[in-house]
Amino acid sequence: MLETMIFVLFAGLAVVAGIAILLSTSIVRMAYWLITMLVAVAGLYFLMGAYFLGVMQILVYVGGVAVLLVFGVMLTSRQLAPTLRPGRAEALWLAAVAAVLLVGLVLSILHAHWQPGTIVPANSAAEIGHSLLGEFLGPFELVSVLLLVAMLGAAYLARPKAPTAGPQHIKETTVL
Amino acid sequence: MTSSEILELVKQYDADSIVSATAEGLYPHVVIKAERLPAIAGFLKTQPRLGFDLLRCISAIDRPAQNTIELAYDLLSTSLAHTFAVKVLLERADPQVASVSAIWPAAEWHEREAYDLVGVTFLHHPDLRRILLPEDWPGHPLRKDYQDIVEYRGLKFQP
Amino acid sequence: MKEIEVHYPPEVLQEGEVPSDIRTEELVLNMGPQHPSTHGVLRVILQTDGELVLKATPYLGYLHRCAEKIAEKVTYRQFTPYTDRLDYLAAMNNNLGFALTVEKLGGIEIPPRADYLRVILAELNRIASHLMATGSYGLDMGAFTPLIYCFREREWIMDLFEAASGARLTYSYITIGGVREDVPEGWTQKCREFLDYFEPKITEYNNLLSFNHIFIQRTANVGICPPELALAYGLTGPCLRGSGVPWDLRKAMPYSRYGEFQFDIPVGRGTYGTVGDCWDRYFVRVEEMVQSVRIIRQALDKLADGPIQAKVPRVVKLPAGEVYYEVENPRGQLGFHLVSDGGTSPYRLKIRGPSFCNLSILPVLAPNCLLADIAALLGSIDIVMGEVDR
Amino acid sequence: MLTFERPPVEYKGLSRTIVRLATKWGGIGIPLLLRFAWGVFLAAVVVLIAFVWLVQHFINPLLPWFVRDFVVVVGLLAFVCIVAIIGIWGERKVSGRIQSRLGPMRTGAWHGWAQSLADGLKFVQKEDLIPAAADKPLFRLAPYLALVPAFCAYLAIPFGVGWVFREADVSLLFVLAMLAIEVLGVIMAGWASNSKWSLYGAMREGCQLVSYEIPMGLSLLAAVLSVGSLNLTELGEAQAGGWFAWLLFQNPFLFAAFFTYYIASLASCKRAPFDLPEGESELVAGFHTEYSGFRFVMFFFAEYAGMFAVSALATIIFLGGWGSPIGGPSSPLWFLAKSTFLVWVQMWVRWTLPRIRIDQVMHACIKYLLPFTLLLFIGSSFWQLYASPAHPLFASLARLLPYGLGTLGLLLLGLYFFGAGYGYYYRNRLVGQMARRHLPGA
Repeated sequence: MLETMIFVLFAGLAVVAGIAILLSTSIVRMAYWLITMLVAVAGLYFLMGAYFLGVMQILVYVGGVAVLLVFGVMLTSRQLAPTLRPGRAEALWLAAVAAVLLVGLVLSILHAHWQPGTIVPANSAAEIGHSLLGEFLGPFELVSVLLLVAMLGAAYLARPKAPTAGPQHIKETTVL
Repeated sequence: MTSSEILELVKQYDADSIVSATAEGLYPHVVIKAERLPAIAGFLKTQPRLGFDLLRCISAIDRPAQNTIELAYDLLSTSLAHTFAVKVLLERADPQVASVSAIWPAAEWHEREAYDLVGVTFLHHPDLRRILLPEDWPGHPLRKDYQDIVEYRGLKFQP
Repeated sequence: MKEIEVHYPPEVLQEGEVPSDIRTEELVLNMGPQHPSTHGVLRVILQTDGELVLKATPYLGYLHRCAEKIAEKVTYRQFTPYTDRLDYLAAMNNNLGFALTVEKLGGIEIPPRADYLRVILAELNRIASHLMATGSYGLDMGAFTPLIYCFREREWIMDLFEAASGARLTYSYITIGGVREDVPEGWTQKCREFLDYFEPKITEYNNLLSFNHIFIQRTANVGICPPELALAYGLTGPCLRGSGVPWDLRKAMPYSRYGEFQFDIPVGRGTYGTVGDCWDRYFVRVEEMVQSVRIIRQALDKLADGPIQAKVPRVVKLPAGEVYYEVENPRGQLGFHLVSDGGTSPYRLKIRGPSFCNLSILPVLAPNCLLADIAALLGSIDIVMGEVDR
Repeated sequence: MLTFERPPVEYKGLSRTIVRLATKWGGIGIPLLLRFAWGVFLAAVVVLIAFVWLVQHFINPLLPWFVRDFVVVVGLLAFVCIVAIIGIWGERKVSGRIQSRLGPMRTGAWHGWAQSLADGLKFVQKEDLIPAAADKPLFRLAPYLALVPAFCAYLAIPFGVGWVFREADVSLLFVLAMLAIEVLGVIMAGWASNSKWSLYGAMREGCQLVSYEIPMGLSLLAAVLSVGSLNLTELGEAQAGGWFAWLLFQNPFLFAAFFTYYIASLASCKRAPFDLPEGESELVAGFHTEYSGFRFVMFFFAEYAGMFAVSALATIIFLGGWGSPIGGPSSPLWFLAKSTFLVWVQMWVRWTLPRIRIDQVMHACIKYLLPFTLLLFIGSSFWQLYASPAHPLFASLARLLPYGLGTLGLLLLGLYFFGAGYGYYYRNRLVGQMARRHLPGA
């Protein structure tokens, strides 16, 4: 009973946060709703007994990725919260894509063979470690190579280049 | 180098533009024609025996009796340890003189101050704005005929 | 609400400084007039790109009293208290400068005891002022403790001044024709005690702050001002000496009794970076305190009994004429251009505030500094707004 | 005539303080307190009713657990508050003594112990200002987002065997995760304030924390590797038996890892010399420039809670946790003593060192600390590989090394205590003429 309550709480929070991401107009708020959603999902992991996964979700996604996301968003837009409402034509197009996705998801959920499984034993960190370095060593290494490539790409993009534009004329008006 | 020797050098350089000069007394200086100021200033700085590398001060003195505004440029040479002063006399109605900020960048703020408080216009100054008073302050306080204002932006002043 | 256009010259970006194809937004940052490290009501408009400062434009005048206008309306004696308010951290030195200017124009000879007392008090005030400057420089760098230590020592000097003049900040003690009254009995002894106590403390500050690795990292090679630039912008005092120019009015053109004393001119040597960086300017002040202690000891030795006032009338009347006179203040050369028309008050008194001239270099040194370096730069220039705005 | 003497400080009695408090804040404070008392009473009634209802309807079988949890959470909350209150008072005293001042002396008779309480009372009364142009919901939310994770970290920190809210096999990671998301509150505060100084503070905090998390985690992992558990209780228990059993002294890499962890933890707590997000001389007050009243206090609480949490982690992982260094029975008191010592060192560092610049912060992390901790991590794992199956070459070395390193550690500690004792003994000479007459016992 209690578990159901907590599940409803976290799942509901995740859904609400997801909808709020779509509805809010300020990018920074979107980012914070995203963080809320990530935390709610982490809560669901905890509920399922996957402590390691839940903690990692918070540590990596919330503490690392989301911070960088907020950071980037904060620097790009300052108080001029750009209205991110799609235009009419865009909205139709987007709605179609979303509808297809939704139908696909619902169908797959309905057709899946759900089996009541047992909760992973408590010592999950060790097991995850063993399977990552045993059974799934190949994919694990591939993922790390992928990350390396991404890092190199980022470093390449961010490298300083010789200035191409001429002298820049900046004239700014501040209201005092 | 004594003041008279300095004065001698200036006379050698351009005797025509000297209006008056005094090498004795408390304030040895030379009064020159305003239009010759940049040239003489450049000479004072670059001539190795003068070497006036430090512009100490620019004082603007309003003299309604003579109908002039005096600008006094107080100079110092740190390499030769001597001082001197150059003066120019400007017309009170429309005081204008070329800026020496290209020769001594220190002049930039001193000239802005003279512009602000006495109302001397410096030609070819890179950024001639008021420096101490607000942009819209009426008049120039260090003119002798300056009337104390009684109100500024709704602020009443008690005399 | 008034719109003020901030003008920036066309070439703001230095070559190769900012990658131009990534669009970064310049942020205009209003530093001051209330900001902890502008040392008063200075306002600097910073144009920044992230932490990098592209341009700094100082706006002055928040403390403007037009002291020069006041001078034309009061008598010479009445103006002495106004000089206290110029560089309020070195009021004795300001008093001295004004008194010497008036005495020069009036041809007033003052008795030797007054002269030595003036030197002692001016040098004590130089120490007090430099203590404030070095301590608050530590504060600018985020080190809280040196400030309190410096204040502890400054408190001694304040007590000495209080015993001599009755005031702790605005003394008006050095007046035209001498000093206002003699120092109380036992004062010189207390002064010597202070010097004995203070001299080893300088080493302590050096160990705590000057040679601290982080402090050196923060200040060395920051805000480098080459000697030519320093001279061109009319920098004087520790700022000029920090750039390696051994120029000190007390040595080069001795006024008062400074010609009689043995002391050295500390200059910046680029110990940890380049000559003329913030660390050099800072350390010149520390070394100057040692020299001031030397001067005070010699002056105390020469201090003999005698009159402390020349015969000067209550209302001083100066002959018509003009004079430009400078003294070496803790922050540089304080100059008075005094024009007299023979009356009891100046016809025109132009004040050259050393901080005003020193500050004019800020827009030159600030570009391509980081935001934190602006605090380092401003602190090392060591301005007092009372003097900048006058 | 020469007035170099200052009148001695008059120490007030406790009764005097109560009168002072009552008269000083009587006008506003007491009615406010009464209002608060009503609020607390009502809240307690509501909570109690809800609690009884919940117990009756849902969690009858879980009742003992629930009561325990309730008590523990309330206790932890009180503990965090006490840590913050004592920490703030302690910081002021420490800074005072370092600066040859006294710090607070009046409030509460004995060395100003009630100063933090009085300040708290003052802060509660202050107006809760929100800038007109701020993003109001985020502005209001930010202090909570900073404080709550800092508190949550305590849910997994064991104070002793069994002295923990919840045992979890990943409790170390949980604490790290909670310390990591504290930054979100700070960034939110900086952004929502709509002040450029706050934004700069938030930017710096973001940069700094995300970077320093990595060396911090790597240093801890080096230690985790040699125990083979992420459970803080197990980590602490593995070091029972005296100072030479501490992980700190187990191998040279861990000895170094303790210091790298400590440096990184200073950065993650925004403590000097890494206090750039609130660097006063540069950013006015950084991310909390616009905050006042109780919301400001929350940031303060979060900072002190975080300080104690990172020190507690260092204690558990490197300094033997609750184990006695001299071989007696283990006790949470040992844990508290060691953590408090580390907090004290943080304060000591803060009041001694200048602040470093943002580029130096990043430089130090990415170019020095990160490679170094990676090296420590690898070195420690190799050590583990060879030492734990008792490789003949290592067997004797690994047995003797803790004593050697431990002696080194003791020497360092002894050096510190010698310095402190020297300073105390010669305090008259060291603090100067002006202050010494005020120092009690001088």
